[in-house]
Amino acid sequence: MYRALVPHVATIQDIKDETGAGDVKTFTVAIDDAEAAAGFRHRPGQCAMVSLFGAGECMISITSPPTRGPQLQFAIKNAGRVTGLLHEAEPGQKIGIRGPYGNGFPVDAWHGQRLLFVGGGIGLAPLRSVINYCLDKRELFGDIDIVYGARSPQDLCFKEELLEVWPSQPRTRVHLTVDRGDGQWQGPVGFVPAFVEEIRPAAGGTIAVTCGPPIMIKLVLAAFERLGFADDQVITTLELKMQCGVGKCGRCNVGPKYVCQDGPVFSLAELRRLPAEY
Amino acid sequence: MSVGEQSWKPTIVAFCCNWCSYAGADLAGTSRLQYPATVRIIRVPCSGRVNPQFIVRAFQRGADGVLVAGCHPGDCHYSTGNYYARRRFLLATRFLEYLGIEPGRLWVRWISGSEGHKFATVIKEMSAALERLGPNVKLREGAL
Amino acid sequence: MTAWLDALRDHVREFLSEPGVDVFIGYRAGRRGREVPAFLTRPEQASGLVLGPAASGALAKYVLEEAAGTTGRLGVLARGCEALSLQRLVRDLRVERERLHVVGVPCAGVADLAKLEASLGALEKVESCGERWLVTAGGNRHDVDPSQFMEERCRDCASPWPQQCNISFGQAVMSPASPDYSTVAALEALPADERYAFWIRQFERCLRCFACRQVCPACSCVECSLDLVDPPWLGREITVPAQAMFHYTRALHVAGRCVDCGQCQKVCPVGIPVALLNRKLARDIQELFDVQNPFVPGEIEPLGKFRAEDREEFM
Amino acid sequence: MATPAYKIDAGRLPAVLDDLARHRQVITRMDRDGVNVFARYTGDMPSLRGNGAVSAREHFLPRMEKIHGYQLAPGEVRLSPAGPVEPAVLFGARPCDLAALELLDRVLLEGEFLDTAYQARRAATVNMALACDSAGPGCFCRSVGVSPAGTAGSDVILYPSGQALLAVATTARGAELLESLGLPGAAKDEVDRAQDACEQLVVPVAVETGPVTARLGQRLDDPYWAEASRRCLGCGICTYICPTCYCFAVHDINRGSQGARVRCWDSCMFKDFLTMAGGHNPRPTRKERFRQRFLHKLQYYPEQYGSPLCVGCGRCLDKCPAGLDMAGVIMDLGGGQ
Repeated sequence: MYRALVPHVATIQDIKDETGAGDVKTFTVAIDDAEAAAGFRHRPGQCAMVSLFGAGECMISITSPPTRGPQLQFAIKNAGRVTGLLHEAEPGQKIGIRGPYGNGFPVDAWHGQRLLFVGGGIGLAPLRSVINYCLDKRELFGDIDIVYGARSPQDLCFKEELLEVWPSQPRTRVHLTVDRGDGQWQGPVGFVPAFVEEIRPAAGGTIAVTCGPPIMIKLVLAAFERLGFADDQVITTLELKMQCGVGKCGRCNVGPKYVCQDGPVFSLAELRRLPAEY
Repeated sequence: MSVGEQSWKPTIVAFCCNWCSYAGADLAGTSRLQYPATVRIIRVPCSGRVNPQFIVRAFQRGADGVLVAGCHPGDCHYSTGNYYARRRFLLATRFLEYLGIEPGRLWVRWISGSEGHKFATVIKEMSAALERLGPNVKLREGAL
Repeated sequence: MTAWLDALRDHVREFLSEPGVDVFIGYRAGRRGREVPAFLTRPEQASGLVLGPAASGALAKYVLEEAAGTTGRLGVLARGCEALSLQRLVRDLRVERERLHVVGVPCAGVADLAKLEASLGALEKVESCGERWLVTAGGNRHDVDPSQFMEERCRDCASPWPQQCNISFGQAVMSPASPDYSTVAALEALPADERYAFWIRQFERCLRCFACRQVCPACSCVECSLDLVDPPWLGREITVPAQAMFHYTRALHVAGRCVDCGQCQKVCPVGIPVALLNRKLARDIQELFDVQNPFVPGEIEPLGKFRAEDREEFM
Repeated sequence: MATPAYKIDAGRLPAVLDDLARHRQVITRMDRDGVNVFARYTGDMPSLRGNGAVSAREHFLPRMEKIHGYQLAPGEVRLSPAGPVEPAVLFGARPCDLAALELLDRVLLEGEFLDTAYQARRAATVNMALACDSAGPGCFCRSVGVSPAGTAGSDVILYPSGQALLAVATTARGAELLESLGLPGAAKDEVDRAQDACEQLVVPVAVETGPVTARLGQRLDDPYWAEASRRCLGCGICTYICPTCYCFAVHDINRGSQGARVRCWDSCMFKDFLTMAGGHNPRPTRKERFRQRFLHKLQYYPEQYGSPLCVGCGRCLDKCPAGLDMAGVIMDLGGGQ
């Protein structure tokens, strides 16, 4: 039996509709077996294989930080067959969880640095894990700037944290933008990459982390370059189709690197050495 | 669970067109005509909707026989769907036999909405014929 | 050396000099005695064109990829089966006939290279010479009888001479034969259980590599039902019922459109007699629907039309 | 002390196979409708000429393998383990196929997450290799460091000598197995002659991978990939017959309220191998997929493990419908004639 591919049975504890439109839901999940739950220790930025028995598996980033209890959270966009069926699930449903997989963010190397997080849409999910981790260990890190954009005010994920929790933390600023406003929206309107340049974050002593749709990442990376960030100061994540999560099925490689094991977190310096097959 | 030889009854999957054959089956029911209860009816818009893949899928999932039932030629609700179906199942019937499925596992019949009696008769005849053939094991999915 | 080859090269050279021409698909010499598909884009490449018994005969399907996203004209070298394959793609609206420049050439059968290698050793060259083949293998030259080493599918070829070409070269070498349905008939004569055992034994070897589909000129769907995950008609499972579903579906989907090029069976890496499925359907189509030649693409294919008086033998 | 050698006369082969099959399954090569396949020995004579149409890896990495079963009930799911692995003897695989196992071991049996199913089959299988005294038309094993008499991955090596097979153990468990069979001994000079004949065997195709691997890193945008892949049909033959390909997919198969999660072979040559929900595909055309397969074998794997991911079995040379094969690509890229 291929033990690494056998998931832990877990129970959905809570489901939260993030956008009101039902396209992104955050699932709070507990692994049933107490020993397995205690043994599941992830680093921020790592992923897990979430499965519905009978439908299949998909790799989802763990959006809860390791600093907050044994329950795991996954913010999942309804994008395909398995995620579509997950969206139909209700609390109490049994699912499969295996992992954690991947390298996660190199948070230990960030001590004393200023942090700039730039996210778009569902791309905030992996960032949320590392943001909350850093806030839970606030004294280890410098100033934190969180830049986030979504298509509309309604599409902003994790609204409570964005609007209330994070802005009230020490030395922490949240900058929000939307592609299109609505009647109530008072904040900036525009795309994330241009918005980052308007904010003009200082490059010196700063780690810039970005995650979002591929086109946004591409433009944000260009913006970082114009702002004077060096390649090794810039961190992003890759998303490829994955099946095993353990570096064996031969699928998610970008050049010699397997995203499930060597990624999903890469510095821009590392990415530049890889073929652009992602 | 064990099923004795005596009590075995063939499972029939019947693809019935919405406009004629399904109405025929309905009429058989409302007329309280007796026919074997082992038939599983799947309503389709037209016999022309029945993809030959449906037949093999039914055998894979446990059917002992498959019935495709549609409107009589000339009576199709969509004018010609059953004519195309007729060609398709002329070919598919022979092809299934070529693959080694016994003749008599796939039946095609025209049953109109007023032919409740015919529906019941076809199911009775088919059931009896399948009982003589015995359970189908060919193409059957096994345990994993 | 074939007499018309120079004339063919000259013609292709001219064709490639014309404006609006994208590519000419033919064969060039490969290694180990092979002749492999070649995609010529410049006139000077025409001198590298070859066509011998080692050319495998599956050029038509390349038209799909070559025509995608471009608008220019495409030249294709075509023997009988390749010409039929091109007609198939045109009838199925996969490429406009006007974009194709079909260059017909005669065929005297394709060599079964594995068989040649098994008896003569590593191949260096296979040439046509009159009615014989000259084979250089294992350092020696052999004069061989084509009928001994011809691909099985070529033995009863009904269309060795290409039809509906823009131009053709050479003269017919083989006369058309009638498809030999004796293997189909022999299988039909078996009891159902033996027939089932025969096919299951074949299907069990299937790797699901999809080579039979990929090479088939009648399999040109943009999205293949066999790839669908939802609903999983085939899915990924590899069990006998799934293998049977695969072959049953593939054969029925090309029924009435198969041109009997035999490539599906030729490319199968595990020797499944795929064409035997196609031929059964073709023979029944001929018999049931009064189709004269079931392998020649017609205006509307036999399963796309009907007659009110069609038989009802299943009643 | 010299390793003892044993002799299996042609007439004795069935008895030896029956003996072996008494305590374990015997996987050997059989003729099925003219196709040489690896299959379980059930008393019919094996067909040991040439090589299997599909490589021996399918014994270690089956086409479909259960990961776990599941049973669903409202609010409940029960997982059941896959069945145990049977002890086996693999009889008559060629040195190339067994050398491939050592290449696969590095991927599947190293790192944080071992492929425990493969590991169990490796451990449960005694490999009796059959050295080659004749070469197939596409063989190029010597070019990738495999010998027709190579013992990598084997527990026993069998040298053909006339109609007989001479058996020499290459591992302790191979020695134990041979000893248990009660075979007559083979004379040393006969074994030496038979071994020499295999070791001296000339294989028909020769390439040089070294220079190609060194150069590939700079050749991602080489027009070669676009040109060569034009004739690729996009089928999976090369990946499925290959002894060193190991890609798989994970899939759930339902049977009503129960089913199994399985892994089955998959191919990087298929369009949907990497197509994500939403349609994005990082390797959208045949060019990228074709390039991926060859870069994996000739660049990515060698960079990590020091040798190409190829054992020169020649199957792709024989079977690719478009004449696009490993040796040809190496030569096209400057590694030989």
